[in-house]
Amino acid sequence: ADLEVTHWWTSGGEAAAVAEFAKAFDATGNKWVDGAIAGGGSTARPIMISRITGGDPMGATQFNHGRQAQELVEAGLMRDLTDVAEKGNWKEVIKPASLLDSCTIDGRIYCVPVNIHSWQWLWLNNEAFEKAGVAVPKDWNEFVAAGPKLKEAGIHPLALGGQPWQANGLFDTLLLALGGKELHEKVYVEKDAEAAAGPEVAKIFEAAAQARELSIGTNVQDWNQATNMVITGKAAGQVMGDWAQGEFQIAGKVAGKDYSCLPGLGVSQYITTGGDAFYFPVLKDEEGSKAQDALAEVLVAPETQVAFNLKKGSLPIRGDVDLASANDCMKKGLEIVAQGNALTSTDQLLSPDSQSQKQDLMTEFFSSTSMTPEAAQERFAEIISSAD
Amino acid sequence: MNNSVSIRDLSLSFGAVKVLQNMNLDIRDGEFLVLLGSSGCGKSTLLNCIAGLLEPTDGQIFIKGRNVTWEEPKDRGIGMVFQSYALYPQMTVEKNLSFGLRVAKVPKEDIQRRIARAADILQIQPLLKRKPAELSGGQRQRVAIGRALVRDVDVFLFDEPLSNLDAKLRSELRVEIKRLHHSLKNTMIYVTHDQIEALTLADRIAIMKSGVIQQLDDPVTIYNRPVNLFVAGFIGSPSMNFLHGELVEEGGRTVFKTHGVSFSLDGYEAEGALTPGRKVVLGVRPEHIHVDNHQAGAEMHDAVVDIEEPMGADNLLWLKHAGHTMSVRTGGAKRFAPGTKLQMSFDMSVASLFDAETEERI
Amino acid sequence: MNNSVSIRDLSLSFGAVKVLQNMNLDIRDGEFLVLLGSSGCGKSTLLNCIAGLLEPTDGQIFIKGRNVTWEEPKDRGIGMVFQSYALYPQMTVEKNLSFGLRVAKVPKEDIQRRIARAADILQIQPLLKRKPAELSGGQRQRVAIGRALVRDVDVFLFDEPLSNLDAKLRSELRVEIKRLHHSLKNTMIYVTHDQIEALTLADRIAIMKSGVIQQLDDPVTIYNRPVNLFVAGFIGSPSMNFLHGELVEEGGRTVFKTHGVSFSLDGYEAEGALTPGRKVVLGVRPEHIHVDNHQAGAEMHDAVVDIEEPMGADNLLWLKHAGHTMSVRTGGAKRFAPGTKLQMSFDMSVASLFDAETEERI
Amino acid sequence: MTGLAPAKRPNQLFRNLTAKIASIPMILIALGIFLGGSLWTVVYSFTNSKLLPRATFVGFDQFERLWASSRWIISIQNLAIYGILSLIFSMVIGFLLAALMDQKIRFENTFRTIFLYPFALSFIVTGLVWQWILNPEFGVQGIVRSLGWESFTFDPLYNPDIVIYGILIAGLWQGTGLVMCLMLAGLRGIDEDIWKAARVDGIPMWRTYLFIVIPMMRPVFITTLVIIASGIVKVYDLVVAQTSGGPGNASEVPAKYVYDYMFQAQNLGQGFAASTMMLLTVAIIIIPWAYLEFGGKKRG
Amino acid sequence: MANISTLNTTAAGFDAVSDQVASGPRGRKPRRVLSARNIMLYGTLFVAALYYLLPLYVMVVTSLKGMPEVRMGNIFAPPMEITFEPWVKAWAEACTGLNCDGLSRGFWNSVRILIPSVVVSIAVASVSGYSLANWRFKGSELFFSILIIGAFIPYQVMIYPVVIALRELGVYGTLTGLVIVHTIFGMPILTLLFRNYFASLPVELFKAARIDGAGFWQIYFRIMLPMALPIFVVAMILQVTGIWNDFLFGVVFTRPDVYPMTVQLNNIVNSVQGVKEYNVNMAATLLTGAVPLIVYFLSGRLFVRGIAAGAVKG
Ligand SMILES: Nc1ncnc2c1ncn2[C@@H]1O[C@H](COP(=O)(O)OP(=O)(O)OP(=O)(O)O)[C@@H](O)[C@H]1O
Ligand SMILES: Nc1ncnc2c1ncn2[C@@H]1O[C@H](COP(=O)(O)OP(=O)(O)OP(=O)(O)O)[C@@H](O)[C@H]1O
Ligand SMILES: [Mg+2]
Ligand SMILES: [Mg+2]
Repeated sequence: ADLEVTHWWTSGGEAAAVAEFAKAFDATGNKWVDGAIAGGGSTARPIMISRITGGDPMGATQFNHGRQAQELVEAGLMRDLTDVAEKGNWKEVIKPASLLDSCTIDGRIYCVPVNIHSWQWLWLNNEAFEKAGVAVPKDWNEFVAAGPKLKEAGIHPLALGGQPWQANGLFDTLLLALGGKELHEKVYVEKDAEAAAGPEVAKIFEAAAQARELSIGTNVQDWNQATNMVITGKAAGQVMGDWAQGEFQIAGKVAGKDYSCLPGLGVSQYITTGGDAFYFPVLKDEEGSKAQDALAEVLVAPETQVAFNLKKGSLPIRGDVDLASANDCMKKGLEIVAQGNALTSTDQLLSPDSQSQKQDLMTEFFSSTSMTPEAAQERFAEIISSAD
Repeated sequence: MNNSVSIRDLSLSFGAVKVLQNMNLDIRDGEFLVLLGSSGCGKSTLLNCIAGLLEPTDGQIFIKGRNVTWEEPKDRGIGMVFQSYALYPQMTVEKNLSFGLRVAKVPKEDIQRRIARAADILQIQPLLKRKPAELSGGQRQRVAIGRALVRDVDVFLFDEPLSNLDAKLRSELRVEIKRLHHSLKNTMIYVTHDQIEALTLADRIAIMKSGVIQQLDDPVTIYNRPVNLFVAGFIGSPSMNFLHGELVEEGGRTVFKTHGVSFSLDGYEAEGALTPGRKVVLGVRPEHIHVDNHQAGAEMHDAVVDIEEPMGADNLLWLKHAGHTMSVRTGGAKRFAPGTKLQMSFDMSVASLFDAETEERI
Repeated sequence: MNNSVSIRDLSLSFGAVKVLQNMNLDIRDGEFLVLLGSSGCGKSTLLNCIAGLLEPTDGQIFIKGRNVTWEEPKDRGIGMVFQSYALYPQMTVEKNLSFGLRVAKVPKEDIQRRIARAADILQIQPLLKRKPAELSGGQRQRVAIGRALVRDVDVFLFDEPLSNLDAKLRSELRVEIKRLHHSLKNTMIYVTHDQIEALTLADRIAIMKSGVIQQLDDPVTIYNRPVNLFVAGFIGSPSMNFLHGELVEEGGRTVFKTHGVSFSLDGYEAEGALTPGRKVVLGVRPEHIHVDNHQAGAEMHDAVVDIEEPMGADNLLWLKHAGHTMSVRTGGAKRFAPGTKLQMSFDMSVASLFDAETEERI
Repeated sequence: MTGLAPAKRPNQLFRNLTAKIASIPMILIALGIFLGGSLWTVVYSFTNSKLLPRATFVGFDQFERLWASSRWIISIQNLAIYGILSLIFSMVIGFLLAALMDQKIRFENTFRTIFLYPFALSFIVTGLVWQWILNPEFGVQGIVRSLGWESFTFDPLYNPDIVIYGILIAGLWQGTGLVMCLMLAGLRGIDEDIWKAARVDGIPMWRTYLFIVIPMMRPVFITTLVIIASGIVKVYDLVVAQTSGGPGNASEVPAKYVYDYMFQAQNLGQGFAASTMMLLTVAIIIIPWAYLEFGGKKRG
Repeated sequence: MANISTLNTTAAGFDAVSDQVASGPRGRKPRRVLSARNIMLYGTLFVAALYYLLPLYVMVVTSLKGMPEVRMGNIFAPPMEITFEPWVKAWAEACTGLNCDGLSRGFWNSVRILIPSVVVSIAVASVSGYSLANWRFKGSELFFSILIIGAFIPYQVMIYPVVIALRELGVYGTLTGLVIVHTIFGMPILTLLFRNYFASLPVELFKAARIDGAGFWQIYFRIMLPMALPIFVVAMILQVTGIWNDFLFGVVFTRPDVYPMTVQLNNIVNSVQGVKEYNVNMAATLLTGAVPLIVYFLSGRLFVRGIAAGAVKG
């Protein structure tokens, strides 16, 4: 049957990756009707929610992995995939297990994770450093130190796009990389306001202020435009999730040679695993429901996982696939996951509402030097104390 | 039943503004009634009530003995002609005439016949294919009348149909309407504030003031024996001359005295008592003052010409006399330069005398 | 220099439409000149040229002997009053009057003085604080006149100032304008298509048709000796009766013959030759036809009453006579029912005779 | 007089029934959508609804949080600045252009089309072009600098202090054409005699416009005001297309706050609280005015 | 007094000014083409026109450049080498997600949405305006005031209530639903314009038609409609512009197979693949704007007349 799939994967690498899903799904005798909405989640989400609550849902829809769809599930609008999951033995194959956990509500499974994304990457253009006459940094601290030289050479040290979630992600990355696992869990899991107001977080805000300093003058909006600055050498580095990799790939750059990637900013070896998941709204017609099951199976199937994630630049959700063709950076990521150093991402830990508030704060902080780290930390602690 | 339209206790208010107050009026079958009054006195409102375009606040309206108070305009057997013609601009004259009939689903031949008849009566056959924009004002008004004509109604309502036309056309169409009434013998109710129209057209004139009918009578009576000061001043152009004074006993007779000059009231047909001492207003029409023209037994008074207005057929003199300015109509031939001294006399038999307080005719 | 406004060879076209053609006109100092003509004949256009609101295509305009053809309206020493009043709606009457003066930086006391004078003349003192929307039509027009008055100009231009008012107000304001002219003695040029206004106000009347002046004369001459058929038909209400016929030799005298009836021309002052055989039009005003009133030597003709229109002061009869319908004005007292047979006679000394071809007076 | 039987007043509800039936869509939309929807919004602004509307009432919590949010404050400030300037400028520019167009100029049609065409383009589109023209690197600033004025800075979209003015530039570009048309129409409706009277009085052109013509155009200004002001309150596309609220949150506007909190943050309650505040403000301004303008007087 | 019907000959006082006739100004006052007034007037208009045309110029020029040229950065420079490829790409090749058929995909959808939406919204609003102007009933002004306030409510706020309403009506996700949405949100301004327009027509026409026996609909269709052409043009322009450019309702209330062109436009403009393909974006922009522009050009004169009628009477 025809199945309408809504998603916001429209950039070059993303679209190529989605095509893999569609190809695999079409091979099952069904048809993938593409409902791409560019502009990211904020454009697409109201459409999805309206469609679902309006009683005319699409067949499947992309959602950020996390707590976003919880209410829809509770309202009984989402299809229960537990049967499919049991048949495919997802509990066993999906790694890390936390991915499936966030799809599980009251013991039932409602979504299909399709990839693992991690935020904690520093992407560097090797050539830019050469031009500035400094060695390619091995970690965040070296990168900060190279800042003045880069500026002298007319290169922006750090590319940071204007979209609010980018500043937010940068901060969370700094917090995990520089503050370590305990701080991350204290602040985001336990929502310990005291810790959030404490000296360790204060250091993170200092670092964020440094990053803010380095990013001045990068007047772009979209994340991939920022990435493009790095690719073209206008900027030296960018803190961005592993999806940035797809852009390097499309531009024909070679990992290790043209660009470097430092997971955990090279400081600590932890990454958070978030990612995208597909949800399946309850459909009225039988055939559509069958097609949904088929799609759910296809999404998790090993071949599709490999094909998709290679294109997307993200990690597959199962540990049992062969990623021989993966490049340097990807392998680094896989290693970390294999070591069990994957933590739950803030998207799953905080409600979208708290995330938005944090995002508003970070946007404000990163966009204007007039906000002191202390003031920012104070508001940060407030948000954490009321977070849910 | 010889009343065509009857109005009983009709009242109408717009919010707090009472426009018509408890009005009663009977219009005879085939009568030409003119509603005359100054602007804003409620003439159009009354007409709109009769037509069913406004809902009365209270009271009843009967047409041909049938109570139509709550009926739709189209069911009342009336036709209406408006000051602004209100022709449908996008339709030809023919379409304009037939619109109502087509809406009422009258048979085709019948429509044809009625249009032909109306066009014939109004002499608009050559215009049938034109649009209103291509017609002159007079032609438009004729078409507007035609639209009422084809509907074969009992009562025609006219709301100042001629006031958008120039004087020449106005007088022409006036005659045509009069002729139309002669030949159709329908009841016609005609609103105007032009008294010439009222006087020439009406069988009876109803003079209104602030929603109340002041006098309802035939034109000659209205002109010569107005019931109160308002009617007297309203009718006649230039208007009646009013002299404020009092009744005084003089030489055994009651005379009218103003500014020390007394006027004999000989020949005046009083309705009330001419008790001396009463404050009164004497009204004399400009054509009832004679200048330099010794008539038998006439009492002469001195006056001075202030302004002279030649009006073609006759002359209008503005005379100064004992603190009053009076207008006098004389024949067109004789001319008087301003400043000329002359003598004048009043024709008391057609003068009017009003109580200064009640303003009613004595 | 006794000419206030002189117009020389004035032409004006809007694109291809020639509105004024080679016009020459001299208006004397202190004269009241009325421009009369039917709608669209170019009266307003001429006035606007004099005011400087329209640029002539050709020709010159002199005011007080000064060539003002290229001058700004404000520098021409003219004041203008418009049909639609053109008062500034959001300003009080006082502001309306003073706005032009304040702009021209006239001293404060001077402004005060002039406004007081104008308000005095026009009796609008109580209105000075009101806004135009709170005034009646007549009051508005008075303010509009006041606005010209305060400017202390040589020439007043009026463009149909009274045609938006009702009949009663019109006749009142007419008198006021006349009085104003008497006291100010300014030159006034007054456009109207109402002949009563023209006849009562004018020292001289210029009758226009399609941008050409047909006759320029004092009212009495225009009324009694119109130079052509157009002027004759245009002036007078109800209009002159026209009888088409020809001149015939009968009993040694030239008579006018129509539909087999002949009318003696005794008493008519011909300007041209009354050659028998000539096709002519005889024009007689309604008040120059006498009915049932044997006058010495008058020739009587039979006629039948068609319609009677009582107009208060007098009666208008429409008579049928030998294929013509004629209007006749009689005294208000006598009444004639339709169908009445009567006899009528013409007063030839004030009749007019026109050539049927050239339409010029003979 | 016999036989003149009084008739009873029929039920008012059924007078002109067709007109009432034909007005049902309007009544439904007015009551069901605009009034109902507003009330619904107000009611749910007192709940803690997240992704889906839920009737768990939390009192004024959402409002407290709203007014504690610096982003909301900035949004309001921006709307105030943008709104006032946009109203003033579009009225002034629109009127000036209309006044110029009214001088019996040649090529009036061409000019009018030029001024009006931006109105035909959507903001998804034009935001981009303006983003571009105002881009310091390759927009106006870049051009001027390349011509030699090295110190020339014109980067409204990238400077948080003036970003709202940058948005205003594009907003005016799109909207003034329509205002000009409205004003031109109004000017054409002014009695010709007023102009003549003013000329005879020797009143200079600008004074005639300022003191006589503009006060006469009140109805036009009102229609224009409704159209512009309703656009201003709803301004969203313009900002998203040009800056997405940035740099930072310098160009945030209330409508975007509402939208983001409803759909991005999935905090409907907060979004509703914000829209309730907007509704309240609009109502406070509009209701007395609408009453005077449309409810007070009657026509025959 | 002599008859002076021929005035071109001597008249009293002619001589007094005759010496001035030869000299002195005559006829039309000569005007210099480059008078200060004209320079100011046309200068201002010209500068204003530049401001309005600049973005259009940039769009056209960029859409005719190849990407390498665009990257060189001078957005105002005319193209060195004119290429129509961006136009082709925008129309037929640009990708969104998996569909690489550019704007062409949404064009007919947009047309399909546009026509019924414009027709229905104008029909409903004009009938409402007519009813408000000519058939007042108790409360009609109140409803109108609510509508006017409704004009100020951001669309986003109303999405949920409208979604719920449409769901209850069972038309959510259908073209009918979308048409209803456009009707709802076009209602306030259109009703205002129509009401003002119909109120400015002479009441007597309405009265005459009622006496002729025409009812609500007959008066509307046979008397009012034929006279309302200008205001219909205005309404049409406002609605065509608004509906054609609508993105939010187009995606929220439909499904992908009937997504309007603006969704594609949004996808083309917002899907960045490395460097934005500005030339394609501009071409897509111009293509999308073409329909309202054409509608506008075709009805330019009527538009101003209609606006005049609709706006002037308050
Ligand atoms: N719709 C209305 N609402 C309120 N007042 C009205 C309305 N229509 C008329 N009036 C008032 O009712 C009064 C009578 O009006 P009407 O139109 O009947 O006067 P009229 O005698 O026809 O005057 P005119 O000679 O100027 O036509 C006036 O004072 C007018 O202001
Ligand atoms: N601006 C214009 N453009 C073209 N033709 C015009 C213009 N103004 C007037 N006309 C034409 O010039 C002629 C004379 O117009 P004008 O206004 O002078 O007439 P009028 O005698 O004042 O008529 P009315 O009594 O109706 O005021 C008319 O035929 C009119 O159509
Ligand atoms: Mg009336
Ligand atoms: Mg005129």
